[in-house]
Amino acid sequence: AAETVKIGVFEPASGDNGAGGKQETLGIQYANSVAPTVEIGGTEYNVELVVVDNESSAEKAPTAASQLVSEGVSVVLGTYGSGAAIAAAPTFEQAGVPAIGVTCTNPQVTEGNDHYFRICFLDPFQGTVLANFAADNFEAKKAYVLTKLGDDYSAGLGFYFSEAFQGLGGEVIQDTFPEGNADFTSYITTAINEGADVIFAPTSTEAAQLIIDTAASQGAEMPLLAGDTWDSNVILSAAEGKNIQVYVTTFYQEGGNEEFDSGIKEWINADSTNLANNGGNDTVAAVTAMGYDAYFTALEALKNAGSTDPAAVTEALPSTTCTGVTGAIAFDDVNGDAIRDTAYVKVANTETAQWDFVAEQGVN
Amino acid sequence: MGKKKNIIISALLLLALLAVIMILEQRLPATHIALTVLKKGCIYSLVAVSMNLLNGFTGLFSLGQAGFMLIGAYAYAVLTIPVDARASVYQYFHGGVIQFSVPVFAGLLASGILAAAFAWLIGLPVLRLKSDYLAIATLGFAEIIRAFFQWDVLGPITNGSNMLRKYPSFTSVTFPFLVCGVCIAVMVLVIHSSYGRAFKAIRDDEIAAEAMGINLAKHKRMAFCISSFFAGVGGGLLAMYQSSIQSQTFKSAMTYEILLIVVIGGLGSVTGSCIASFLFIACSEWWLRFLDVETKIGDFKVPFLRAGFRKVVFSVIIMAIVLFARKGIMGSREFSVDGICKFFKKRFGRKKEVKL
Amino acid sequence: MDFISKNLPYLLAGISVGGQYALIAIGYTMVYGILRLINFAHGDIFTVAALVLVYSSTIMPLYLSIPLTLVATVVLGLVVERVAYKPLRNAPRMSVMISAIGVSYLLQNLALYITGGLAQTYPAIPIISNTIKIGPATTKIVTVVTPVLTIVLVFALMQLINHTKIGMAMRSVANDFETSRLMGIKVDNIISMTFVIGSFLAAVGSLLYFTNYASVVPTSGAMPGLKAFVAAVFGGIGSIPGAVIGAFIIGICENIIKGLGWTTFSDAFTFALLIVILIVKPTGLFGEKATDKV
Amino acid sequence: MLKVNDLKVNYGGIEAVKGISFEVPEKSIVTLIGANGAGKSTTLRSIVSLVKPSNGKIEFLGEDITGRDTNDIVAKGITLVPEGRKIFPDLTVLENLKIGAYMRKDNLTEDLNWVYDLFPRLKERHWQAGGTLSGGEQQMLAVARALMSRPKLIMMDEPSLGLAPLIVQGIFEIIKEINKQGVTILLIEQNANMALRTADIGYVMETGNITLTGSGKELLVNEQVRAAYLGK
Amino acid sequence: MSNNVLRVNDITMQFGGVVAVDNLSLEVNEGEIVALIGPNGAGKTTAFNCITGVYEPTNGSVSFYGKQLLESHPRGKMKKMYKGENAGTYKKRLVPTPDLITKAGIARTFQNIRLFSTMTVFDNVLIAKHMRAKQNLLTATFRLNYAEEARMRKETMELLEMQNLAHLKDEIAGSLPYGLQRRLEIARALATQPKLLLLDEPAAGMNPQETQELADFIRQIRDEYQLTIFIIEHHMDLVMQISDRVYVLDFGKLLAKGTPEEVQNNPHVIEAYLGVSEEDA
Ligand SMILES: Nc1ncnc2c1ncn2[C@@H]1O[C@H](COP(=O)(O)OP(=O)(O)OP(=O)(O)O)[C@@H](O)[C@H]1O
Ligand SMILES: Nc1ncnc2c1ncn2[C@@H]1O[C@H](COP(=O)(O)OP(=O)(O)OP(=O)(O)O)[C@@H](O)[C@H]1O
Ligand SMILES: [Mg+2]
Ligand SMILES: [Mg+2]
Repeated sequence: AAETVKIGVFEPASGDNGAGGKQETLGIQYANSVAPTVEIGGTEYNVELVVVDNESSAEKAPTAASQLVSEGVSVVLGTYGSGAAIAAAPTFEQAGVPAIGVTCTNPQVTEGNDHYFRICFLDPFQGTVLANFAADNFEAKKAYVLTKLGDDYSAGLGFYFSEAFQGLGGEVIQDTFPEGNADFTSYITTAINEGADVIFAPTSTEAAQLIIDTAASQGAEMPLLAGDTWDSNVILSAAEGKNIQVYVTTFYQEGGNEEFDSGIKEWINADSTNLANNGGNDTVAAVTAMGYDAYFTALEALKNAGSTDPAAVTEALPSTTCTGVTGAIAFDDVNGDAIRDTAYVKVANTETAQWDFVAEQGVN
Repeated sequence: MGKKKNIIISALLLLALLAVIMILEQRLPATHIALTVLKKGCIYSLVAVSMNLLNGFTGLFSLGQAGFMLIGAYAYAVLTIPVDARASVYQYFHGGVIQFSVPVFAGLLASGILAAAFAWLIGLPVLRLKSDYLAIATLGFAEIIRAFFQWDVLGPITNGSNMLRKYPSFTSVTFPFLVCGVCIAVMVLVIHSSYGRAFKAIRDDEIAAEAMGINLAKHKRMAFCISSFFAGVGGGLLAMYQSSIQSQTFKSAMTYEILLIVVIGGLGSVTGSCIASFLFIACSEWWLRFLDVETKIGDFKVPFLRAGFRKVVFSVIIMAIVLFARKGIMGSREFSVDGICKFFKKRFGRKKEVKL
Repeated sequence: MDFISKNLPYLLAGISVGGQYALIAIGYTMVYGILRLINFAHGDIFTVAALVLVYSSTIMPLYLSIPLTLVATVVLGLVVERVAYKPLRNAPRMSVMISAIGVSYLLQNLALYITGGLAQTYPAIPIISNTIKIGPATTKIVTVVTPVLTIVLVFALMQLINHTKIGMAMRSVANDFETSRLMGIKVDNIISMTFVIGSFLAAVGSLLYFTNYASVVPTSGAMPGLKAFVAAVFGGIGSIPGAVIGAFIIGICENIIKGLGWTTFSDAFTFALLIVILIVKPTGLFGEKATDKV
Repeated sequence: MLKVNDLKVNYGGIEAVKGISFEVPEKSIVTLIGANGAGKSTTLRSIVSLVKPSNGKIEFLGEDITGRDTNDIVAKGITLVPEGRKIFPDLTVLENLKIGAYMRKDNLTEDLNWVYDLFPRLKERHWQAGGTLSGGEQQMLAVARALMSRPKLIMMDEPSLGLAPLIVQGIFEIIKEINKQGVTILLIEQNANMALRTADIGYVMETGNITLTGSGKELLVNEQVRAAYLGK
Repeated sequence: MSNNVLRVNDITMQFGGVVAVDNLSLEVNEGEIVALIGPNGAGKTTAFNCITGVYEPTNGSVSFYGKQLLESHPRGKMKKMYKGENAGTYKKRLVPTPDLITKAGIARTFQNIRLFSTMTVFDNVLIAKHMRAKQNLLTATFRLNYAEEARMRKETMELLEMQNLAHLKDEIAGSLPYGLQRRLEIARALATQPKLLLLDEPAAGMNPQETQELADFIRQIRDEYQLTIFIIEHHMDLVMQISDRVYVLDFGKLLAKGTPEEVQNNPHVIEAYLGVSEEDA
């Protein structure tokens, strides 16, 4: 095909969310290798990915977004981490380019914004799921909620969890840790001293590793709960061989789609850069699967629009549906959020260093 | 005579620049990267000049700039979010406690005033400190301010760790250019006033300055407050530019970045700070982006190119500038028509007696 | 008893954190003392040391990779000094500092480029990474080793600086390069020496630190670097015992604050403490007042 | 002993020394006098490579030392008492003296006692930080520090600056004494009267050039010199 | 009384165990040139620093034109360590900063030259005018003080011309030769419009010829600006030539005072300070 359609990949490759952003990008890139062309309005188009690094920062996001717009992309995918998405939204809106959020779970990304859609569930949902899970499975009465100071993802998810958990009659102890904190002994000690039944720590993987390590070495016996960010092989290797229970909610469970799993594993293993970006092994992260689905959702939208014009794609998106590896994707007509009512709960198997499926959990 | 002519020519040049920008704006799509870089560049110019006023002209080594920008940004955002949008912004805090909003310019003014007021308070204890001790104390204050703004208890005002948004922002480049231009012009006026000379005297020798009857405490505080005022306004503009803010943005890394700009531009050179700001932003966020993308020319895969390479190259460029242009691009000179003429005469004309 | 068992972990954490800060802080203080340079890159050298061990331990046994790390870090310190600071010997002080910020950027970005930004798991070093029980608290052996080692090293350093010819030369170089040269001192060698010691301590600090917190990211060194610098200022920049005492005070206070539940302000508190000290003693706890005779 | 040939030194665009040549014979006292800004200090500074000459050759004991590292030159036996004293403010008086003998490996006690005898004030204040000494005390320290290195050639840039008359006399006594002990001396002095009286050879510098040469006694009675520098 | 410009009462300055100035009292009268001499480390510069507020004296008081300028007494740790006299005499604590003292009309130069070395000669002098200008930040920024500014510049120019520095007005102060720097420092001090000028070793680094010129210059400015001058100097020719009275310090204490002749012939002074004069040697 001679024609080209550009899809923008607006993801962090550096900064706090660099690791997650790269895994998400991998999913998109793999999808692109699976379906390098798309037929729009009867013409075959090559799909070209335009990748920019938003550095996980609200301050750098506008230039990164403008860069995509200037390159003439028809639709944008991303981003991991809500802050950068929110900061870039006006740029996309002004340029009339639609964006599909992959794993930005903060409600404010799409709220009141016609151009931002997303395929993941939201923090209120995720927080509630986890609170229910804690109450149902562990009969937890007291939760220790540890969030990162100044991190809206962390604070938001912590907030929704606390609300739901208190709604279920539980008690919550709130704590925050500052940026760059490495020593979590004091926090875990507080959790133990307070007699918490579960620890809920919606944080980046970086802190997660340290939290897991400290919890194990301080002999904390209560389970550790976290949101989608912890669904990463980094967590698995941190938990490996330790006496600790780590539960996460997530979008995808490896093994959910054999074909996808084996395909992407092969693809990752074939290229050292990809392997490095995936953290040196071929475990499939949920965000990767989400990236994969986002790409196909975008292709569907392009097909529906019958044109590469961003405006047409925006028009077409609300009614676009797609069956992805993480489930069926459709957008609600309030904000353009994904219609999803279940999340997967997984536990880290400390012997095999794999995720074990626990349950599908809804809000009720 | 010569001086007046210079001022006129400089003013004309500035007008021409403004015209170019307005034309660019007409020609390019509103979200073009060039325009975005221009917007950010001029905001950074303002902040860099404000830092230069302190570090370069008064010799007060302060690393609190990000803190004052944070205050400015929050002041602007908190005060200008429309009342009906507050419920959704302050979603975790039941709409917040502030239930009014002020116009844009009042908001920007408030940014500056609040930052200056904080500076005044902070200045009382810390301005007695010398050089590096002052630096670390101001850096510390910036961190403390950040922790405060993230504090849950203040959430109804600051929205805690969550972002503020939905306040009025700008879309055209002309707006930040005009605001920053006026602010920088005011700072230039200060620098060239009698007070500016006093600042420079303090920089050169505090004891001698005091012996000349210059009240150190008063003048240092003055410089600190002026600098913070404009850093605050810069913060407010940055908030507008980003259209959402979060205290996390204003980390000490931001201060270092501004300091880099100031030194690369030349300590004690206003135009140096401005030029360096644009170059810095354009380089780090625009021109070098291609380095992040794996590229194949034919079958040949260009080595090294992948995510992160841009930043490596960028840091090398910075190091090179620092090492080879020790006094920055402009040194302590200013960009002027006269200067250019002299430069060319020196380069291409016959070598006359060179004066230092 | 209950009180102790509840609070001992905070104290232990404080002491061990303090010891780690101290090792880094000494490097800051030494370089500052001699070049009047806030070596912003010091924290990153610390990170690089960790990464060197991470990567080298995958291809060789630890008893080789640990010495290799120490050597590599020292070499890195030397190279940084030669390339980024030496050419600026006569440049304004601010330029050198900017150069330091530049090096810090470069090292961080290189680390980011090489690791891809993903957290690297630090290899467990036998013996010191084992856990032990101290009374009711569990901790790693390294927690106990750190403060002891710190104090031993500091003692040795103080001896070197105050009672040897090299030490005297270091202090004179700190005052004035030119005149030191006039005394026949090889200024560049003395400065290199400082960087060797500083980087060596950073490498040792890095071993102990990451044994405790087993994950390394490109920005890992930033916070401990900043804290260590605060500690150095706290104790009076240029004073080695000051830096160490400052580091321990900061480490312990930080953890007590966390124990009290003021976690939002644990960092802010560190700075607040610093500012209070500076207001009472403008040159830090042990800082000598600059002798500026009129 | 020291031979300077066609030495030129620039500061930026300004030529401070414009091609001077002179010699310092072994075991002599040579003085360089001249008005403010004539380039005297610059000459001394370029001999020990604190500023790099743009042209010329400097020979010490027959060896070319032009542009060598300062510490190497010092190691060969030249010491400079710099203009503006330049003592180490944070080191104690005793440490300042010890650092003066940095290049030496032998026992210092004897020499310490010697300089303490010359400047009793320093002994009294041996524990005090150099920076808090009075101007004159610092000057004494600077001279004493230089003596501690037991140089072959000692170059003094205005050693009597800011010293009380009594001590000024003392300084010239010391110069004569160490000269008797075999040390060669190159002296810059504003106190031209005393300097020329003490010196074997004198050079007069004016705006970067040497304009007059002669024995100390000759210059002392030279009309031009009297008018310009002796003020009588 | 009326022509008493400066009066120093029982000033003691103690640094740790070192008593730099010990119970010093002296006075300087209107229109006089008074010299302060003494061996190195006698405490002369320290006395100047106390008068100008750079140091807070441990004990004692200073008055200027009959008005109390500063007063201090041993406090804190110093109470026990204090070695001076009159410990109980001074009760108040009045320690103005140096800028206030300059404002009151005492200007000084420094033993180690302290110019604004990166600024031009012109600006160095102009700075001194800042203090007395009628302006505030706003008027100065927006140039509403243009008349004042013009006056400052004019006066500066006049001063430079008077000092023969006008042709150097655009030179960077730090690159001037030593002697000119000293002269500029004096010009700068004069620009603060002082009534009393303190000079700390102005002739240091000058040859006899230049010293002679300086002597004339000092007399000239005294007459031209109706100044009172208090000078520290080791060049005896200069001191003997220009001063009306001389104070001699030794170990912080007053050793002698009187006319130049009296002092010159005082055996104590000869023993401690002057030595046998060159001519006799
Ligand atoms: N660092 C410098 N930068 C620029 N010019 C300088 C510098 N040092 C000295 N000069 C200039 O070089 C010339 C010679 O200075 P030098 O100090 O050698 O004179 P000098 O004979 O020692 O005078 P003095 O008797 O005042 O000490 C002077 O014109 C001076 O202004
Ligand atoms: N800040 C200080 N700390 C400790 N001692 C000091 C301090 N300042 C001065 N002194 C001591 O006080 C004494 C007096 O010093 P001062 O500078 O007043 O002497 P001076 O009379 O001006 O001598 P000179 O003629 O050499 O300049 C000296 O012995 C000096 O060492
Ligand atoms: Mg000289
Ligand atoms: Mg003195």
